[in-house]
Amino acid sequence: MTETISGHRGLEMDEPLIFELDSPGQSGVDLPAPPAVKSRLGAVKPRGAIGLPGLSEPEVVRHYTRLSRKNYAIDAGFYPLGSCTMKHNPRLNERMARLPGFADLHPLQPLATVQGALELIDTLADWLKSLTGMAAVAMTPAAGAHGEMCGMMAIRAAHDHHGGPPRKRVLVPESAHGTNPATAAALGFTVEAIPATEDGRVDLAALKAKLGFDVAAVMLTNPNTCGLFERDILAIAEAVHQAGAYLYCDGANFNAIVGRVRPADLGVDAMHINLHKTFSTPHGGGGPGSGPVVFSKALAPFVPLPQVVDDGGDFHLAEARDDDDGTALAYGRMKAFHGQIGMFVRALTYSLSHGADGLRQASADAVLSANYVLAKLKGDLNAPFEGPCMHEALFDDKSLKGTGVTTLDLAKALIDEGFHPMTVYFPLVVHGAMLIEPTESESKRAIDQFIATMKGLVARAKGGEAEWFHASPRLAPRRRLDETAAARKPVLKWVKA
Amino acid sequence: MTETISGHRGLEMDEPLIFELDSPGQSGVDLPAPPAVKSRLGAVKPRGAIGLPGLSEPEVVRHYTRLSRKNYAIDAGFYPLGSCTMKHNPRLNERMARLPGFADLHPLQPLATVQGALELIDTLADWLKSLTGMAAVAMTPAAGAHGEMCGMMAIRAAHDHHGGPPRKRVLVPESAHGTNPATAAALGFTVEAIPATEDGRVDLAALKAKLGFDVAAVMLTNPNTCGLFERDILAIAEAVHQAGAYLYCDGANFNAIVGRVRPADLGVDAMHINLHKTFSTPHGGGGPGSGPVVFSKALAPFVPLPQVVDDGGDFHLAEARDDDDGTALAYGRMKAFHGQIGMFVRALTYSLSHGADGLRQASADAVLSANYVLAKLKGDLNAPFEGPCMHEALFDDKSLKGTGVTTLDLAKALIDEGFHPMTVYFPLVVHGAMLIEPTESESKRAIDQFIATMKGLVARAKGGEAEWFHASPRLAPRRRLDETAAARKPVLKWVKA
Amino acid sequence: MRYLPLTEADRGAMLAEIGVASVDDLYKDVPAAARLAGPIAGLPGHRGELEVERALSAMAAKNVAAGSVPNFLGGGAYRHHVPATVDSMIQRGEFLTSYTPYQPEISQGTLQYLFEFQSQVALLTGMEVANASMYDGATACAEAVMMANRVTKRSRALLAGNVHPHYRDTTATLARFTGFEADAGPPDPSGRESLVDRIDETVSCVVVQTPDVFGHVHDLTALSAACKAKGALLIAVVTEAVSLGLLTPPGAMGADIVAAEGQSLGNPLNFGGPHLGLFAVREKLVRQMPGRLVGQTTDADGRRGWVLTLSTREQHIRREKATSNICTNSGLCALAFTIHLTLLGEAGFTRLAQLNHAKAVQLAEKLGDIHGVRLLNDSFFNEFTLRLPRRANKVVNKLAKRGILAGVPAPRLFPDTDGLSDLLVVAATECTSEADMDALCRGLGEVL
Amino acid sequence: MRYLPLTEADRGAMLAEIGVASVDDLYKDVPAAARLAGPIAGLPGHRGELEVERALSAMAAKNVAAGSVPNFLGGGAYRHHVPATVDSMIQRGEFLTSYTPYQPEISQGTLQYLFEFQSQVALLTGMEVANASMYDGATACAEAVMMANRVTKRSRALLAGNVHPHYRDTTATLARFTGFEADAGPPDPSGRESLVDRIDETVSCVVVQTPDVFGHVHDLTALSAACKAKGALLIAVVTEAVSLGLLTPPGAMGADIVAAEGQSLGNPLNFGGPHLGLFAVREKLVRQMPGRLVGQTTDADGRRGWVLTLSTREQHIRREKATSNICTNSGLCALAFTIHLTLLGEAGFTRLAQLNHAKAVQLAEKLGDIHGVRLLNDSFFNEFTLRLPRRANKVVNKLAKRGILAGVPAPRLFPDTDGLSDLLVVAATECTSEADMDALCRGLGEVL
Ligand SMILES: Cc1ncc(COP(=O)(O)O)c(C=O)c1O
Ligand SMILES: Cc1ncc(COP(=O)(O)O)c(C=O)c1O
Repeated sequence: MTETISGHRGLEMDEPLIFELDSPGQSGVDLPAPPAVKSRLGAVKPRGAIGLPGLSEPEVVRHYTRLSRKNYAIDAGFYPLGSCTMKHNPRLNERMARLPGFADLHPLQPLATVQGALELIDTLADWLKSLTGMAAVAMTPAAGAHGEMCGMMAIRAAHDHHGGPPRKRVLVPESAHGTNPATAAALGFTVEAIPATEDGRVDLAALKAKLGFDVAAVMLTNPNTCGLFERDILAIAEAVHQAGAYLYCDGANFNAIVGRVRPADLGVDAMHINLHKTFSTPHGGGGPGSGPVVFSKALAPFVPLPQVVDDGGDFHLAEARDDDDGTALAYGRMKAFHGQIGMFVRALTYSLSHGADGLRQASADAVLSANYVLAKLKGDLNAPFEGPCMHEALFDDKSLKGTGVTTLDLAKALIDEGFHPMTVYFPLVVHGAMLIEPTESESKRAIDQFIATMKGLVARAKGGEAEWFHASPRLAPRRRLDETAAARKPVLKWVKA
Repeated sequence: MTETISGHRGLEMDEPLIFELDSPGQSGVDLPAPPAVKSRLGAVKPRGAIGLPGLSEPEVVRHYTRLSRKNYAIDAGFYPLGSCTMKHNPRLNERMARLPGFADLHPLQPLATVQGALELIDTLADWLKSLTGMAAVAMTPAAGAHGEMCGMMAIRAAHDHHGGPPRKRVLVPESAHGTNPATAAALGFTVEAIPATEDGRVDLAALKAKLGFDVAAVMLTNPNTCGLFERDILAIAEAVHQAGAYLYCDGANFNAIVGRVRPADLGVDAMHINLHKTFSTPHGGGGPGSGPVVFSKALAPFVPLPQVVDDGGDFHLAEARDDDDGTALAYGRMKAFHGQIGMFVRALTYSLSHGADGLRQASADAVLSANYVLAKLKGDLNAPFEGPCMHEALFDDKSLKGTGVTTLDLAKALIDEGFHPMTVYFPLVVHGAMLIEPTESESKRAIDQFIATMKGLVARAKGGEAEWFHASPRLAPRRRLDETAAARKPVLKWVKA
Repeated sequence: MRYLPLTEADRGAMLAEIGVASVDDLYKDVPAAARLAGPIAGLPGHRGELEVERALSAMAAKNVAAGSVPNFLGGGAYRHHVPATVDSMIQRGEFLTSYTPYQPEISQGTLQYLFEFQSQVALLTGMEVANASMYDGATACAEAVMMANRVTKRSRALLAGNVHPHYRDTTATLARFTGFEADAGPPDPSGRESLVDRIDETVSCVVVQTPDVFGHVHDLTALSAACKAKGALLIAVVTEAVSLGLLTPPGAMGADIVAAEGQSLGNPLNFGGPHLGLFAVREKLVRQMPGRLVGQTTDADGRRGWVLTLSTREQHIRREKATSNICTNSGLCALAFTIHLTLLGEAGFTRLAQLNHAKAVQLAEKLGDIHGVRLLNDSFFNEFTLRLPRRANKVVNKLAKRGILAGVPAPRLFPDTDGLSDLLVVAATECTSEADMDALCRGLGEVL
Repeated sequence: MRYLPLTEADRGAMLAEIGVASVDDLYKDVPAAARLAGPIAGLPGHRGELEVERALSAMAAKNVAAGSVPNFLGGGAYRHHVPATVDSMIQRGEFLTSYTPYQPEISQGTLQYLFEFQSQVALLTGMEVANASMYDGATACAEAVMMANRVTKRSRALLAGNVHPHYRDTTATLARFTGFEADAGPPDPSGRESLVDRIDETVSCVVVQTPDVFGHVHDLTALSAACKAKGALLIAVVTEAVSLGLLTPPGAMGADIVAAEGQSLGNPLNFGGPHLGLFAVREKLVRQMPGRLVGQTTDADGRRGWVLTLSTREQHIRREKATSNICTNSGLCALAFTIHLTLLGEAGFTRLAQLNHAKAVQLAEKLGDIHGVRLLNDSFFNEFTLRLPRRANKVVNKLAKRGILAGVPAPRLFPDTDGLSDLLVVAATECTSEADMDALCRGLGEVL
């Protein structure tokens, strides 16, 4: 490593914490002096110094510009993070979301002044219902996990409403995303694992054996987190329904099948949709997302409040239970206000842009690209399950056995090669998992370059260059970071030296 | 250099030309099919294939994102490019310039529909006149050089109008920016150099000796391109005027003196103002700029068309000579339409933000920062002229003599250190010039880091590490590029292989 | 289709490489009966930007943007001025289009700003540790209660009547389905409710908001002592983050957990979402807290860097034993928040808070002069409650027709509670001009 | 003051380091009498973003944005739909806030896009070499004439009557002051002017525009032959770059220089500026051309890269012997242009041109049906000229009051020319909807 005097390295700038850039008294915002008034704060004292640093506007712009340049992003490169659907985020979405007629609406304005916004919610709701074939949709959940919570609450509400034996058990496949068991557990259910078959699907017989009148729901992911379609889904749904339980589907992978099959036709009772995956709203380094939940007829009465109601083009918000609105059985709020409107604007913009035909083609391209990766790499890496896969291709680390190179090492080597690593060590059902999701928005050229690089790296691993891998990455803003030390003595905020 | 399979290096991505990314038939824009009509193109045939590449929107976003990441920018770091005034470009400027009420106005709309835009031009014109103390301003020039053209044309028009002997000579200091002699020569003047004194200013005696009734104008830069204020400016102006000539001032360095002294009070007759320097409009990798020219009373009648005229709050455009508008002697257009309105919005936003007090403080800070650099580095590098300097500090390469390290080498080493090099080899009046303009928008912290780095590099140069310098930069997206080869066999466009 | 890079030629070549004849073959695991033969009926086909922009703009044009008229709405969402720098920075693709920072070597940008965000939130709230954000204030509040239940191993939460009704409702919903008790008193427009006497050894936590939903400012010191005495945790809710620039923070008044809404800094109103949940706790509670945490460490070359840490609390590691099911949070809203706060700095943030308070005081004085209008608050920050001589809903609707967004009628907040129909909650911020205030006074004068 | 990072403490420390007592000492070279003691009187003091935004927004609100109403203005500036991607990309700080790429190692982004831009402009115009941009079409035209004078060593330019009057005027202004002759015929709304006979051995160049300012499309082949015969250069002007997607380009019709306006691609109307001058020539003329050029080369590691080249033509090297005084050009507008064109690609750009033409044909047909209105054009691309039964100025002003921007009255373009008062130049683009067309027809029907 070439050391520099400044600590910068060409265009890779060293950047201190804002606290280390403090110029006391400095501010990047000019505000008029407050008019002199008699304070009305009551008994609570005005606070003393807070400890925030002061920076001018130019320093702030530079700080965040420099930080941004230390990030990987879809805009900058291939980001095949399985299960995360890092696809193109159209800029038209951003432009539309910033229209003052959407962005600058207060959630509690009189309804007459927000008819267009209610129409927006209703229109997107229609799209989601049409695309899934489902009877109803809850628009308020803020993300996928929140949607799971919403869906499982509705299931709980339905069981409560219908009476019958207490249903405390929820069955979840081992390959499920962590949010599934976490959600079920948070709601007080006992979570039980459903074993998988040799070919990476739910073991129908085993599932049937576990089903019973104490089971509230089965939570499946379909396509599942191995990137495979659950072939027995109709039989599964039938068995679940026969047991009086509901079939919850984790819809994080809906992007593989939009326009190709409707979850309603598969017997699904509730499914969240991650707008920040399938509907191209940006992930923003962690969020915000949006996780509307579609419901079958059976669960439709249990959609939470608030709901947008269309009275023939005149929209209102059902914020309290009301027979006229069909919300007599609705349960209460998932969060404040009416949902992630900013995300709805983006998702609707995307839907209108693609149209029904484009969405169907997008699914096909996502699946095609994943199968192409699977076909091209399965000679180099071990694919634990037969294809065709859906939108993502799963490999395990069998081929790396004995090389001293792990899945993690391969991921870190990819960083130097200019690629974001695939999802690693998830799903847990295979050893050293590598889950590759190219999405539909990558060119063949980009995918081919990724494939060639993977082949080269695997060859290198097999060629005995373990040491070289262990020292990767070398070309990123940071080398490998010590996560153990971070967890052992957590430093979770800046503290004045 | 660590080679990679992909050609990318971590976050520094290799990116082909758009032509090499062509997917025939592909497009990033969806357009409706044109309605069927009978073509009305007349005798000219529809053209055949053009040869443009086809890319989808995601590929386009990635292309330009990757390219952008290969650039240095003020947003990312210290950019002390002397004479160029690379200062902070506020984002408020950008937001205001994009208001549809400015950005989406056609230049030929009925005047009743653009009163606010005309008011904008007029308001900025008032600011420029107040800040310079001058009588009139031509708003249309598109950049500094264009402003020089405008100013020198007005001088020519004035001489023509007043009659008298033909005035063919224009006197320009050797330290002048290349645009000065180029402008004068383009207008058919003979350009003659004014020698400089030991202390880097115009030699008054020599100037007087060259003045005569065949001199049309003297073109000075003040503060001059050595970063020095022309102390004798009043005497110079007097001599120029006595010879019946006009004093043109290159106002590229106006940022040093805004609010501290008015050019009108120095005897200036015409001066362009680079809004893209002093008034913070972004340089955009080369433009667009805007170069309004302020004029003394003597030249005010000769401002070109069109002009905005304020009839008591009702604005109109004087597009033809008209006695009522006071444009009887105005000469014709500098360009199409009415000026760089988008830049005016930014410049006025900046002016309103800073206010008269802020602009004055900004000048002081720019001058203070340059003198600080001068004071701190003059022990390391040779400062050919005594201080105080104005907004930029000039050094020559005397201290590097015998080290084998040139000004260029030092500049390239700075690149690895994360700084944009200062202006090098300009002005031509000192050997191996290094012109450092920190501007007012750098923090002391940033300036100190630059100073420390310069000191370190100079020490390294003096320590005999010439080879190391010659191989710089090593950490930039490219190493040194072969400019000779580029000029010998110019490849100025992509050609299909 | 502009978003799809594959050409027909690419598709053909890829299918050949895979060894199937058509994409339909790749869907062979989907039950044949359920497979769709073509695009879903009833939905339009793809459209160009121009057409889509027209459709969305037409919808947007049916709404009245709050900033286009005098507006006085608060009630948990506040219209502040966000500097242009904020939106410009958050739109940088490297921030906008990156995922959760799972690969720290190429995510230092996100990780560093989150670390700075955590530090700022800790300072603002007066707490020791803050996480990297929750969905919004309401879910943060509900998660705080769940956390308190876990920590205290009790299952009865006491909620003040003047906690924002959406927060109460969100918490109550969770309570209903997860089986704890959420004991909330009725809203108290006078702001005089006292909870101290109702705390006993069964109570896991007391949830109180300051300034509360009617604008009253509360000193939490006594409540905190009472909680401590009974082994309950004190959860402080803040819906107007700007108030933390002026008021003694909950941490300094003994709160154990702060659940707040951060929208006021950096984020537009967005008709209610996305907003930004802030979550801060005492250090000793950190391993029970929900959400992501960024921690400091060093890399293989010894350089400082940041990573996601303590993730053994989280669902992707601990699954059914996780402290929360949250995964995606409000990252980009947190970025907007931290940029805005960094721009403000100590001096700017303090002044902003003072300005908000001063504007509200001015407004309260002007409105207090109107015949029949009564100010209910002894104390307030930038929001207060008026008793009108008529139904607030009607007044607000009438004023909306005159182009004034007069505030939030209490019945809009509490649709299930009687006796609040003549109450109007009114807010002022730095954006509220004298002209706006005068317009409201005039308007009220006309419709009352 | 938010843009100034130095604090009073910093200033004090720096002054001490310099060894002066105050900043005034640094201004000691400024004549004392001229030095100002305080801020310039009559100008306001500094203001915050909110106040500035309000002031500017108030000005903007006094204007009628073209896109907010049916609009048919052309005449050298065209309202096209610019994809959101364009503005998003050009706002990246690395593009927006960089200087001219003088240090190529850290300017490859700018250099590569300019190289691509040059390649695209060469293809569009059918020429061999294009530069990295000029200020606008009018200055490009004037520079082309100056260049032709240099190349031919002659000093008489012949300009067609239907070259955009601003381009003519810009050229004439230069002619006046630099002492060449700019011989321009009167505008000819019929589009039938023939220049062939007026070319002789004293003529340095012939300047002709197609489509011309009244919309007529011209075949330049014969004119090119005539120029060649007399040793003059043919300069083709194009004000609507989109026309190059459909029409045989000037290069294929024998032009020696193309001077064009590029605003139509990627750039908003901006009330007339900044716009974007395109400049393309035959290969053999390259060393005489004005403006920057980017060329391909390799770096010390043998990797491909780009640099500014042939700069011995430019003012910073050649000073009074330079081919032009241009320095700052229209870089960012060129970026917007090239991004838009890259998005369009061959298929999109061709279709865009077809769509523009088809819309104009539809509009012409509709307008032709109005009693008393006569279409003057036999040929046109997306713009044409109508003879009205009344003064065009009046008609346009009346329609503006009804919320229709009906087009450009010829007298607005030619204020010094008589006999054009009843002519209206009307343009259509892909943004022109059927509803817009119908509104114009209805409006015209009412006011005529
Ligand atoms: C399969 C699966 N389920 C659920 C989730 C959780 O969704 P969210 O992050 O939106 O809460 C994810 C997201 O990572 C996922 O991949
Ligand atoms: C001293 C000086 N004069 C003139 C100019 C030319 O200005 P512009 O680039 O705006 O044409 C410059 C810009 O580089 C300059 O520095």
